[in-house]
Amino acid sequence: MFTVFTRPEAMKDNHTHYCPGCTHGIIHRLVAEAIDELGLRERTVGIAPVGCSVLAYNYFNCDFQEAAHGRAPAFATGIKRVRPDLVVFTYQGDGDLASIGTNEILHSANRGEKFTTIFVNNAVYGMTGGQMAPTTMPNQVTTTTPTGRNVKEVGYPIRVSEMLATLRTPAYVARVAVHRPHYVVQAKKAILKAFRYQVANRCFSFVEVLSTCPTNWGKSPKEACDWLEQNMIPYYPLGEHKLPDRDEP
Amino acid sequence: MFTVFTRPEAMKDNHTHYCPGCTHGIIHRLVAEAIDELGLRERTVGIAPVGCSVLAYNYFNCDFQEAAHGRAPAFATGIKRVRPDLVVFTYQGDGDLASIGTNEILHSANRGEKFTTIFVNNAVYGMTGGQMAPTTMPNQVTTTTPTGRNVKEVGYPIRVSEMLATLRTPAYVARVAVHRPHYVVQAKKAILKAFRYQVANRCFSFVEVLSTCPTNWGKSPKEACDWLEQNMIPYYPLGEHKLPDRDEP
Amino acid sequence: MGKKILMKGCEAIGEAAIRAGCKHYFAYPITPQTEVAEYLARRMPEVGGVFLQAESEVAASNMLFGAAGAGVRVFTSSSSPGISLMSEAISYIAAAELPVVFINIVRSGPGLGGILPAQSDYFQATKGGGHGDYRLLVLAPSSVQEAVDLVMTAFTLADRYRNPIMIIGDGMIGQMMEPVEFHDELASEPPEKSGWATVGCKGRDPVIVKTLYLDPVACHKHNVKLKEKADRMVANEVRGERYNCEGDYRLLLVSYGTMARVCKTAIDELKEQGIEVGMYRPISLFPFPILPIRQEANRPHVQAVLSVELSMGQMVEDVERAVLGARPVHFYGMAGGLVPTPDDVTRAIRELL
Amino acid sequence: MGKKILMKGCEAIGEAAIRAGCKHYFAYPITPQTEVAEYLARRMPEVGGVFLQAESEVAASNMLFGAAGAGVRVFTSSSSPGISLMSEAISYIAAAELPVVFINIVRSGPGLGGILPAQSDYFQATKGGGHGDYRLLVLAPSSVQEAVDLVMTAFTLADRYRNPIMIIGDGMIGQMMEPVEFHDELASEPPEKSGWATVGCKGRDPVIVKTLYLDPVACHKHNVKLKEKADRMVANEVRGERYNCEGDYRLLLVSYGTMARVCKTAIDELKEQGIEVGMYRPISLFPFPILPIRQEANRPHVQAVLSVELSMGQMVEDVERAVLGARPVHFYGMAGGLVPTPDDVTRAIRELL
Amino acid sequence: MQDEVQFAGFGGQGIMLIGKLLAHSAMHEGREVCWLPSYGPEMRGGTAYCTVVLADRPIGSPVISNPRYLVVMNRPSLEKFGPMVKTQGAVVINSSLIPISIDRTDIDVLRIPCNDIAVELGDNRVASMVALGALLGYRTLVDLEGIKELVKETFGKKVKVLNINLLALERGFELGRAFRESRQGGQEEQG
Amino acid sequence: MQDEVQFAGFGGQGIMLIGKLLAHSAMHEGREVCWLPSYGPEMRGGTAYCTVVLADRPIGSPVISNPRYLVVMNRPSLEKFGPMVKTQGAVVINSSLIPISIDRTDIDVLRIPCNDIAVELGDNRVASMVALGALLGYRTLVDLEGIKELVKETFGKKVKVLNINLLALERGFELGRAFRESRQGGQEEQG
Amino acid sequence: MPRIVIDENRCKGCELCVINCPQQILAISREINARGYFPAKVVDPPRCIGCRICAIMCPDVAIQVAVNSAQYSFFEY
Amino acid sequence: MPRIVIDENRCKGCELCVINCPQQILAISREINARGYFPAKVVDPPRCIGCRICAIMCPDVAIQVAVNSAQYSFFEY
Ligand SMILES: Cc1ncc(C[n+]2csc(CCOP(=O)(O)OP(=O)(O)O)c2C)c(N)n1
Ligand SMILES: Cc1ncc(C[n+]2csc(CCOP(=O)(O)OP(=O)(O)O)c2C)c(N)n1
Ligand code: SF4
Ligand code: SF4
Ligand code: SF4
Ligand code: SF4
Ligand code: SF4
Ligand code: SF4
Ligand SMILES: [Mg+2]
Ligand SMILES: [Mg+2]
Repeated sequence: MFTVFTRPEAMKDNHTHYCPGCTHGIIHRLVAEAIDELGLRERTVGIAPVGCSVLAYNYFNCDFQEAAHGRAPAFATGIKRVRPDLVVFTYQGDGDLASIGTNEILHSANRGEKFTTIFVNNAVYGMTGGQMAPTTMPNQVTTTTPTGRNVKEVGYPIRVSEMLATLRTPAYVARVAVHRPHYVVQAKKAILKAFRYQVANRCFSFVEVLSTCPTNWGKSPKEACDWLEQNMIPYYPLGEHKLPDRDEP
Repeated sequence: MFTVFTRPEAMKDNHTHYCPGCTHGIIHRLVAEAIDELGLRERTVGIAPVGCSVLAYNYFNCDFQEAAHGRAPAFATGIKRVRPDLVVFTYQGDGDLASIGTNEILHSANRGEKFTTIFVNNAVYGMTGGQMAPTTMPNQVTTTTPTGRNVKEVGYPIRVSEMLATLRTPAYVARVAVHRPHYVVQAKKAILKAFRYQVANRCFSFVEVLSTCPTNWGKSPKEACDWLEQNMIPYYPLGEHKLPDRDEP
Repeated sequence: MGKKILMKGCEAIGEAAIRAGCKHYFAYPITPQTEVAEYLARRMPEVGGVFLQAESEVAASNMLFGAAGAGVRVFTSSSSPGISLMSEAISYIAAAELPVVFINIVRSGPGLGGILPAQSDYFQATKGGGHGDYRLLVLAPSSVQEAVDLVMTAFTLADRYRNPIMIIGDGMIGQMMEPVEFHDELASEPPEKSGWATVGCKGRDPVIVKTLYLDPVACHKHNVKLKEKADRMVANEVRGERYNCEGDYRLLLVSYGTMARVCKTAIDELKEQGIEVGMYRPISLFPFPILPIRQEANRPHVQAVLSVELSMGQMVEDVERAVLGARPVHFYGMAGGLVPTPDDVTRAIRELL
Repeated sequence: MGKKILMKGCEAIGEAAIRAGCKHYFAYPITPQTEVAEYLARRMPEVGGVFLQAESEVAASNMLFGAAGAGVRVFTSSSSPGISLMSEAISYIAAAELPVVFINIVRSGPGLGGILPAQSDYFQATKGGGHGDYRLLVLAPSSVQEAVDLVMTAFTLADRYRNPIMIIGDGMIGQMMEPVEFHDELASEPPEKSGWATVGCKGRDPVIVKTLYLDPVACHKHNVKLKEKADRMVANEVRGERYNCEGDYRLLLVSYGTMARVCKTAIDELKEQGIEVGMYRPISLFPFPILPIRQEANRPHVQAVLSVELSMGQMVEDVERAVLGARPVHFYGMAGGLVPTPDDVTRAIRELL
Repeated sequence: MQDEVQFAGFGGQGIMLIGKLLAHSAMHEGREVCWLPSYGPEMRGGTAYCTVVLADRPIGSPVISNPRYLVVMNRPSLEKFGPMVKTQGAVVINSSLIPISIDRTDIDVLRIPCNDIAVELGDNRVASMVALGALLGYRTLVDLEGIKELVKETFGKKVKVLNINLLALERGFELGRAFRESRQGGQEEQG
Repeated sequence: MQDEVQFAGFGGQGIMLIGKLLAHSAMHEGREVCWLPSYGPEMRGGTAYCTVVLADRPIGSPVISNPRYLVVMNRPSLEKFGPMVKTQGAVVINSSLIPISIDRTDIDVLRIPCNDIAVELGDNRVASMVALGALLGYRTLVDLEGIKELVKETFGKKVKVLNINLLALERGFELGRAFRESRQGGQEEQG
Repeated sequence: MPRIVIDENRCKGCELCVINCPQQILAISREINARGYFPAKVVDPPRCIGCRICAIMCPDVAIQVAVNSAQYSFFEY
Repeated sequence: MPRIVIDENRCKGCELCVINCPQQILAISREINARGYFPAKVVDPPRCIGCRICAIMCPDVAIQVAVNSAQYSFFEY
């Protein structure tokens, strides 16, 4: 028999602390698989955010740093500038990247830093127990929007990929999802591509992954996947929002 | 005889500390004229940035606060949320708004805060003596890019107006210039419009003004105007980049 | 005076602010005090107030700055790393002489550390995490009830001194539930602020809220003014509690916050065993109760002083300045979220006697 | 050992770092030290190093964090408000035990303050602007030459203790030109770091650079480790200079940085007038030279101690802890960018004698 | 007089709620109370616990490392906290999920199949109520009726849920009381 | 021996440069030196100044409030710093831009039309060189030739600019020396 | 015949494999595991087509898939 | 005839008015002002058309413009 699916080498054999059905786990695995497939494990440095995935280093089998909340892109910039031979990726949540850390991701992208960002958009602050994120959907109930996000009061969700895609500096920017098998397959491709761009020293690469948070959405894992499909996919269109080879004005 | 041009009431009778030919002075006057024309002086609060215009309160004849570097939009948010009856504007340079303070302007715009931002883009850090700004032009020499901005190293200039215009929350976003008389006339209209949107409690309003920095560009005021025309205008297209009434997806 | 209700520290703090007439709150979530925000997200709309989740602590603190400059009562809450991010704004707010209340529900540090109770931000709070010469008035409650009372008092003090006030509680203060009463008589009317607040210049000259003083003489004078204000706080706002200090006790404990409660239990237990230990509990950390502690330490029966903290030794430096060599000053403490039990404290005391 | 060249403090600092083997600099401009960045923008490419202008001080300090975690020598420079914005990262870097050199060319505060020389960030530097229990090793030069030497030494100390080091200079240190020599013998080889630095896990298990310790016992132990490190610094790294302390002087000055130079001139002038005043100049602010100062203060002829600072009184608290009541401790200082002249200091001294 | 109770189990088992009910009703009875949770969802999964202190004078330390009573709903909690219980104290063990017991003779050990009873009553989530009931049946820290009143306030109009909760409390209470009575009998025998 | 010189004028008048030249060449002559500017472009316009201390032993205070020599290129500088000059000191006044003089008899006052001379030489910007020359003609703080060498290094191959600068230095030097000689003569007459 | 192995103790019973298995041959067990979850199990092993979808959807890498011949695959992944 | 007044002491001699005056009737003076600048002046007042362009371009609000009749204006401003 041939084993056609097993834990990638770039993942440690540890149980995760994630809630049942939380798609953080799937995203971890996709990143690890990409690292393995490109043979990068021994020269990769991951940067963990502050968020539910703060303990990512317990699950990835490569060198890791843990950043301050929102600052992973600054870490990655620091590492990549002084050690361009390393492969560096940040793994960040939407509170981390799109709220407190918007400045760092934006300027890293604009400088064209040669690292890869995996941006896990679950429309909520998971770790701190379900507060509104900048990506929280209109009318979505969170602990800090008890009557639902009121767009008249706090605006519409931010589409980070689209925003980064407007920058003139070449980059790879894609949005994917992992709540259905066929999306996972696409997500894997985008992540592989992102790392390839980095390895080729081509550009900054960014993959936004729509993810579920069953716990703070107050839903079962299955319901969470359905909610994501129905609510997030229409607002956050999937696809490649920017390619480094596309000419810009 | 009728006086058809004189100092607006919303400006104090003080000499400015600006360098000769620095267009900060023109922009100040346009804002003051707009405030006067709309009769807002007695309920306006301006927010000064840290930058050459930190002393704006010495020139404007209305209540003022001086923000920490980059944080003027947070100030304005604080004031406007607790005193929606006041008219609030921030006046910010490109180092202030587009570098250290990108997070604050972006999230204020995205929340749809009902204040007005005058964004003075002079492609350099004026106050600290001419370092690179995020808006510095490709190959432009500054004290921190002594051989010219190398876009391969630090990326392309950020077009803030275009970036803010991608946000879903309704807003008024325009880019104008003041280095030639006809541009000044347009600039005045945009600034008036921006304040009108605020007074109508309609949306966040943002006017980017291309401005000269003869001193740090190492040019005479006239040369600076020409340089702006030739280099900045093509990269930073003028016009209204977003209107609150335009429908968004 | 209401009836007692059982409330979680964080929620009681939120409610206390509202009772004190503060209806404006800007903050960014962080454990272990996010419940303040969550409570106010529900409660502020009910009282016509403002709840806004900021994009970061940096933004939140500058929103406070703007709002306080516009003359309203305003506050925030956060925890250690979040307070570090507010350092610049805190220095500015002190410089601009604005009344703002900060609440730090301290977690264990440094860095991301842990989320469990600690008192390791003592230095940051009392010596100024931000740059320049300024002082926060720092108050440290040791029960939910005291937290409520001090929050209400804080707004009065903030207005009186036109100075930022910081309330320091460890994670227990924020997380535990205890019965509380709201003493509405602690609330005060805010003073008239239109003389200096940016409320529009109708009927008067424009006012400017600023911190830049390019002229060194002006800047020096401003610093002298701030120093005089700090001196006034030192003269008028020292707060503290003595416990078991009546008799001829042999050892003086100095401890604050919930750590002081643990010490009380230890003192009670030792008393039963015939060992007398007194305690001074600073309630104001700045101004630090230098004189009362010096006085206690100098009582003839006192052999030594022991500072007990949830840290590796911070307040002990101020205790040394208070005792000034009159008695040996020792330190006992734990960090990282460990809380010494009464037995631990008893053991530490026995080692000194 | 090179020949003397006339250099501005800021540029000399930049060059010293390069000579010390540090080729990585991340920073954000701020007066009065932007010249460090401007110098390195030219110089780093020449030596194959990295100069990067960050988008903010928050970003710069976290770039340092990442780069230091990857095992290279790295430094930044800033001034007071910029350092406040780095508080969170500084706490993290100390927690992660990374060698990073910070240079603070202090300007007058609080808030935006002014750009003129000050020493009002003493508290922030020595007691920790950030949250949690950690200590920076803080060095204060009083001439451009000493700045150069201490910068070079700082990289060695940072590696030795795996701890952030801060060099505190006032605006004069940054702005004045003095002749300097680069003592290349002060440079050291960086130790082997691949055991803990994130350089790829080839041939070993992955390493993790982190500061989160959710288990309170682990977090406590980590704090104990940091405390022991601080204790080692206290034992081994106290630095200071005595001036005119040989004879039977009547008053002990304590002063650091360029302020101490002004004091020297005052001491010289008084000596001509037959008045003997001694001075202890702390070079390490943390560890503070408690014992040497205590020793001097206790010499029989000394009547009083005077702390002279460009602040409203910060180091004086540590002087009090050093003197421990043995002699009265006084303070003299100016803030806001004013620098007392030798005459001013002389006058302050005369008032005490 | 001071009583300390520690409740522990998986997150989601209702640990915090039963602690609060106890604290709340003791307050209504005029006692000093302090409820302290293990807090922070920053760590998913793992063990959740809270301690409740009930006293007749101001409470000193809110941190209780050696409670008199322990209620454990899962195995890791028993292993972690079992050894901490004060001599002469008691532990209520949710035997539905905890196959083991504890090797101490200086405390009372009540093995109550909380989840089994809950499932039997039709709602797995009321297991913690069974445990609380058992504790109160064993030792009358507060009046059961007071707790019931609070439960009524909490679940308000959801009559079905409310009734199951009340039943769970009672079932637990009976088992606790039975244990105490048998134990007293036993002790008498021994004595 | 310690000499202190303060140079002051508008920003852009070359104040910093002449201060540096003086410091630099004193260093070459083996003296201790310290050059301290008024710094910070955070304030546009206004007065720029620097102080240079030259000494034979380590320099104490770099802050000089009462310099022995003052060179002022504009009126506000004279008004601000004129009163500070030490008794027995001297002030070089750029009379082209400063119509007034100073009401002190305890110092030497050299009125030098720096800008007029500079314009005459063909470059308004060398006014400060004239002033520096005048100071050195009046008091040989450093050797003029050393300064000239430095000027050559500074302006390198821009021969025309270099020559005008050297001429400016010399013209100033002559005027300074002439003043000193007349003054000595005068003093002798008085004495 | 393809073989899938579910690591009972890694599984958190989220059902993502169950709902996505095209053959509908997975189900949640009624027995609780050591960490308090009801894990997934294969109810009809012979019908497994080795498509790997269950494994791909598992957030906890609890599923291994082996096949007799690695020559075919349903999709590139 | 329109009349423009240049406040000599506010003027910093930047020439923005000079280069933009459509009538080319402004020039820089050879006399330095109190703040060290060479201010602008009107060299041929009668030719002024009162278009206000000089004032609009002046960063230092140093120019006032008055006209005999306010009835016409070249552009809305
Ligand atoms: C400076 C600072 N502010 C706030 C926090 C608290 N905090 C921890 S994680 C988090 C948000 C996490 O949300 P997100 O980034 O969306 O990640 P998720 O947990 O949803 O994966 C916050 C606010 C912190 N640790 N540090
Ligand atoms: C926290 C902080 N960092 C840096 C500075 C120094 N600083 C003052 S102004 C400025 C940049 C100003 O540039 P810009 O915003 O473009 O304004 P301009 O002067 O060009 O109008 C900087 C970096 C500061 N005052 N505070
Ligand atoms: S809280 Fe949400 S994001 Fe965090 S582990 Fe649980 S489900 Fe995932
Ligand atoms: S430095 Fe530049 S931006 Fe600043 S006042 Fe001068 S010309 Fe204007
Ligand atoms: S491999 Fe495919 S068919 Fe087999 S169990 Fe998994 S999902 Fe079902
Ligand atoms: S997807 Fe994984 S964790 Fe979820 S039920 Fe299936 S095997 Fe278990
Ligand atoms: S008003 Fe018009 S024509 Fe007259 S001076 Fe000004 S620009 Fe020239
Ligand atoms: S535009 Fe104004 S400042 Fe410039 S030269 Fe003309 S009048 Fe003077
Ligand atoms: Mg999230
Ligand atoms: Mg600028």
